[in-house]
Amino acid sequence: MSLGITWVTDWIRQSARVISEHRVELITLDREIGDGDHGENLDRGFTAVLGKLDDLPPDSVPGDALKLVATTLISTVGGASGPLLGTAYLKAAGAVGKEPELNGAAIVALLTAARDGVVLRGKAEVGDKTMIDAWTPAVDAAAAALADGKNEVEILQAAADAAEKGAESTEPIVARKGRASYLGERAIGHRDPGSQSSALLIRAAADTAAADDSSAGEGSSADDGSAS
Amino acid sequence: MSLGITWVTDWIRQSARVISEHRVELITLDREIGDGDHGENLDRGFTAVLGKLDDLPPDSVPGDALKLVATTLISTVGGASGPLLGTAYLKAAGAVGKEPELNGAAIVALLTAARDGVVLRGKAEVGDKTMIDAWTPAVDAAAAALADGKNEVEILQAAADAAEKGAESTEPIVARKGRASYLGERAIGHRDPGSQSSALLIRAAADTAAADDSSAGEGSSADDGSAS
Amino acid sequence: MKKLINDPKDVVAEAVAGIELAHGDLVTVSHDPLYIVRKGAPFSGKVGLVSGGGGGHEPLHGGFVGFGMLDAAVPGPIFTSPTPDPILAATQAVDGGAGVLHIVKNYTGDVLNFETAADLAGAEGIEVRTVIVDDDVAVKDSLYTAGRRGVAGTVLVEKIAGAAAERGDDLDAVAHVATKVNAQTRTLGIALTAPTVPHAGEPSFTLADDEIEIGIGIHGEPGRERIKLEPADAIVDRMLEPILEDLPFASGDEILLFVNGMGGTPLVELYIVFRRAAEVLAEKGITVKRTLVGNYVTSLEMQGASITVLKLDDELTELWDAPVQTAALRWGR
Amino acid sequence: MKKLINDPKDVVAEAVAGIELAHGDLVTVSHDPLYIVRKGAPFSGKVGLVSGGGGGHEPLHGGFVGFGMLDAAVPGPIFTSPTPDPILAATQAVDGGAGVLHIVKNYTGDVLNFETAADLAGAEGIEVRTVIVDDDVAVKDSLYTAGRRGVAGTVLVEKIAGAAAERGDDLDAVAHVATKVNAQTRTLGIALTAPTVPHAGEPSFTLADDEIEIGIGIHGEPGRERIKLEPADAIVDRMLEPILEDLPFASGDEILLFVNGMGGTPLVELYIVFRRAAEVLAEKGITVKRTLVGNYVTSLEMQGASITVLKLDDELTELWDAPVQTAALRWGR
Ligand SMILES: Nc1ncnc2c1ncn2[C@@H]1O[C@H](COP(=O)(O)OP(=O)(O)O)[C@@H](O)[C@H]1O
Ligand SMILES: Nc1ncnc2c1ncn2[C@@H]1O[C@H](COP(=O)(O)OP(=O)(O)O)[C@@H](O)[C@H]1O
Ligand SMILES: [Mg+2]
Ligand SMILES: [Mg+2]
Ligand SMILES: [Mg+2]
Ligand SMILES: [Mg+2]
Repeated sequence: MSLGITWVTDWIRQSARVISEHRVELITLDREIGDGDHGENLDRGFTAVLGKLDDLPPDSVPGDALKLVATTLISTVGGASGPLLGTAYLKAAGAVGKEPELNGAAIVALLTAARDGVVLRGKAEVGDKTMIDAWTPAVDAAAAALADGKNEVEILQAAADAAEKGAESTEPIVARKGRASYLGERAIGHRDPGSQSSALLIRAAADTAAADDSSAGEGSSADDGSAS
Repeated sequence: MSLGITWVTDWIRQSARVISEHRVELITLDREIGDGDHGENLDRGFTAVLGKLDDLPPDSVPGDALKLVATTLISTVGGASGPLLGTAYLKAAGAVGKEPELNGAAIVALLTAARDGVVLRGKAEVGDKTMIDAWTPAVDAAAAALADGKNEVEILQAAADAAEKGAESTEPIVARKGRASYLGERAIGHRDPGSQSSALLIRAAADTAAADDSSAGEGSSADDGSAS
Repeated sequence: MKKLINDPKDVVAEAVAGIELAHGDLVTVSHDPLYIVRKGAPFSGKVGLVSGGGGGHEPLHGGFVGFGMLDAAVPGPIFTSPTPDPILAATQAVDGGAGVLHIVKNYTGDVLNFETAADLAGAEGIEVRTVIVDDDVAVKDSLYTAGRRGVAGTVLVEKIAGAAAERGDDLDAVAHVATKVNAQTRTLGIALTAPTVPHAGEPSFTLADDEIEIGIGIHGEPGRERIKLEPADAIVDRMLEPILEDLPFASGDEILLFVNGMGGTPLVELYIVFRRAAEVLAEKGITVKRTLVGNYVTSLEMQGASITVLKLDDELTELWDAPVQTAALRWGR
Repeated sequence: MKKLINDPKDVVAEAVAGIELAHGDLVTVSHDPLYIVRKGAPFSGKVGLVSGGGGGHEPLHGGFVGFGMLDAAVPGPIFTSPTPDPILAATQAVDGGAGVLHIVKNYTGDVLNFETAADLAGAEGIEVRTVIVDDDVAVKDSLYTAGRRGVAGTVLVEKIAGAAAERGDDLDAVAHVATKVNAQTRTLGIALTAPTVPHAGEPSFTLADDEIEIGIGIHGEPGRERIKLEPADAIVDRMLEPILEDLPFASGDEILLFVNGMGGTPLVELYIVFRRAAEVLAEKGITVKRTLVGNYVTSLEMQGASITVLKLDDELTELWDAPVQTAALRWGR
């Protein structure tokens, strides 16, 4: 198999859904060690993305959809997460270029570029208690899965598992970037909201890839017979 | 018996004591239908009076002590109760003039002048839910007791009983003067703080007169043998 | 009770000491008796303006002492009218020979204490006139009440009368313009929370999480009515109705619209209230010609707001626009 | 949650509409993208000053748009930095050919969004310089944190840089004076209560009845330390220590002392704080030459205060004294 525009748009819709479902949870996490707007910010952003998704021309490639997400997040989210995630999607779009179908290597390139985009803007390292603590393990796990010959769905699932563990790993530590860094030791015991939302977004990628894959297997919606 | 300077200064000291003891109660009553300062106002005033009482020349007559209370309350209490009670004591002082000993008629004149002073400044009538609802029944009861041939202590006790009943009578009614009048029907069920404090002051007069009387009876402090 | 204070008894005196230190360019303070006086007062030939009342309404009145507004402010303890002594002393301190105007909010305590002070000042040969401010439409009928309260409209009376005094009007004329402003001003206030008086230590009343008080005063007295919380626009509509009916304001009128915060409500909410009030007035053909938004007449940390409408004419507009230089209101210099 | 609002999503837009209606003599509003711009902008040949950031800090920044201060303010949603689009639009709207200064509080979101806008403006040929404000001494070491926050000192930077732009300084000079003000300004804030962000609906943190937060920011972030409530004087002493140590301020210095309310604290408490701060400074031989007291950089209805000390020199004093005409700060005209 490979993943095309259907997967990307499914992923985006699913992202909007899970962010909206977890809006209050993300606000609560951010209230505890930040300023309580993270769920609201991303929900506003992805709601705006949904509104624009229908206008995407039918012949769009994955990169087009990712770019749409990028520009929409940048111009509607604000805060720290807007430019950071916006840049992630922008760099991801650049990495997949005009490719209509993304194989495993392209998926890894997409995730890597996204992570690098966040680092470019935010200068955070693993262990700083930011969304990077979800992204970097996800990228590493995806690369390892690719090296192990796993397929696209398996690669994304490995990434999602690692992102979730990464989000969890932010709990026992102090922060060195973002608002939680103002708290010093008092941030210990709280999960970083941005790592949590990033884990949700990467999980959405895996879930929609799996659904895509199984429906492709059933031949119900995919017109592309190359499913693995 | 008759009541002299010892009784007046005892009364004043006892007034300061009961006001301080009931400070929170008076604040609470005033919080419910006013602005929550009545107990604080009177406590500030009577504390100031106490501070000046020791400077009263030894040859002072009751009128001098009452005038001291009047001017001190006027210059330290503020609010509505400062000028109202201040005027009450001022007019009471005027009514007893230079008289060194107050018989029953003088006591009634004192109470009447005090009440008239409050009415002069505040224009309230019985039933307006103000301190007048304590003062007017007290004056009436004192006058009736005098007419019945009661002695000074009995006159003051009748006044105190009536003042307490009068304070109670403010509970079921709406107010037409003072802050409680802003509340309309919502003042019903609450006792007027000023009627309560006035009842306390009149009760203090009766209690100290009774103590004075009994100690006079024991011959311990009175050099005046005319006790009834 | 959580407050940035030391001893509750010292709240007003220490705050006034702070005002003295912060605004020494504008005012001087007498500590005993306690009052705030405009620097350089008395001004020979100028009518002196004195106001005052209980503390807890800051910046009223101390924040309005200065060029073009008050000559002196006399603060009492929190929510308690000052006694006659400092009012008399302040009156003496600002008398420049042209007489003194007392601007008094209509509360029994303020009226009685200022009355006594005015009598005493009169006995010393100072001509004193008194204007009672009673702009609060929440209090219905003065036959059955202590009469309407003086609330946020007081600022407008002080500003405009202050400008009249500054341009050289005599005592009669200044009193006349102050009376006119009061007659043309209507206010209604609401509260979302109660203030806590420092010496009381507990909130003056309690409101459920979804309740507000309509027709509140500025002393933590409960209002006339308690309703369920509504959207701001609905609350504003409710507030404007009795205000506009009372004067009555009519299409074609030009007005000053003043949205006043009670102390604990953020500015962002006051502007939301202002927006709706201006919208409603525009719909009725009433022109908002001048505006004021902010915390000017407060009730400690109470959350809530009042809306004040003053019907303008050319003279009042000109006096409103005249320069003023005080700690809390300043323009033109 | 009890607030005078309609839909939580509309809070900032409706408040800005209120600002437009209340201060139409000073500012114009662009509703989409949302920004507030000084009436008559752009001014040819004058450096344009743009600031902005999340809403909920009113009067910052919209209340400081006008003569002698900001040319534009860009409000984001409550406590959320605006996106680059309105920052870019505001930058374009105030560019009078002499370049534009961005005054940005040091938060990751503000810095990144302003950075993008500056890049985009640069690509259109507008020269943009950025000054980051980071006056909060509560945040210790920028090696281990996102760096010190920009808090109340922002007002001082905006006022003084605004005066420099108004007198005709070029972009370099205005940026230089803004940088200098920031370098000489230190702030520390405390909170007695938490703010409630409208979309969150619950207080940002909870404090017991006898607890306060020391070293609080202006976004409902908890502070670095939680202590038992103390008398105001003891709290002020605690606040001044890290401020005075940090620069370090020394005997003989002349300073501006700014006591800022967080929104829900009554003025009477701010003056009590001011009084003590001025006393302590006097004891240390530091001269309080200029003062500011009030709610200027707020955190919704949070109760609390911050103390800001700016070390003055003749130039800064002159620029501080220069005329300013905005909704929230006005003198000299
Ligand atoms: N420098 C950074 N690098 C990477 N991620 C960051 C950085 N700063 C903040 N973040 C992420 O952004 C999240 C906060 O986003 P959000 O609440 O939307 O913005 P804000 O902090 O401006 O309110 C944090 O939980 C963290 O994961
Ligand atoms: N016009 C009046 N005549 C008589 N008593 C009055 C009048 N107005 C108020 N009072 C009395 O004053 C009391 C309130 O006193 P206080 O709380 O000290 O002053 P304030 O009302 O100014 O806060 C009321 O409870 C009432 O008994
Ligand atoms: Mg946040
Ligand atoms: Mg009272
Ligand atoms: Mg009172
Ligand atoms: Mg934010």
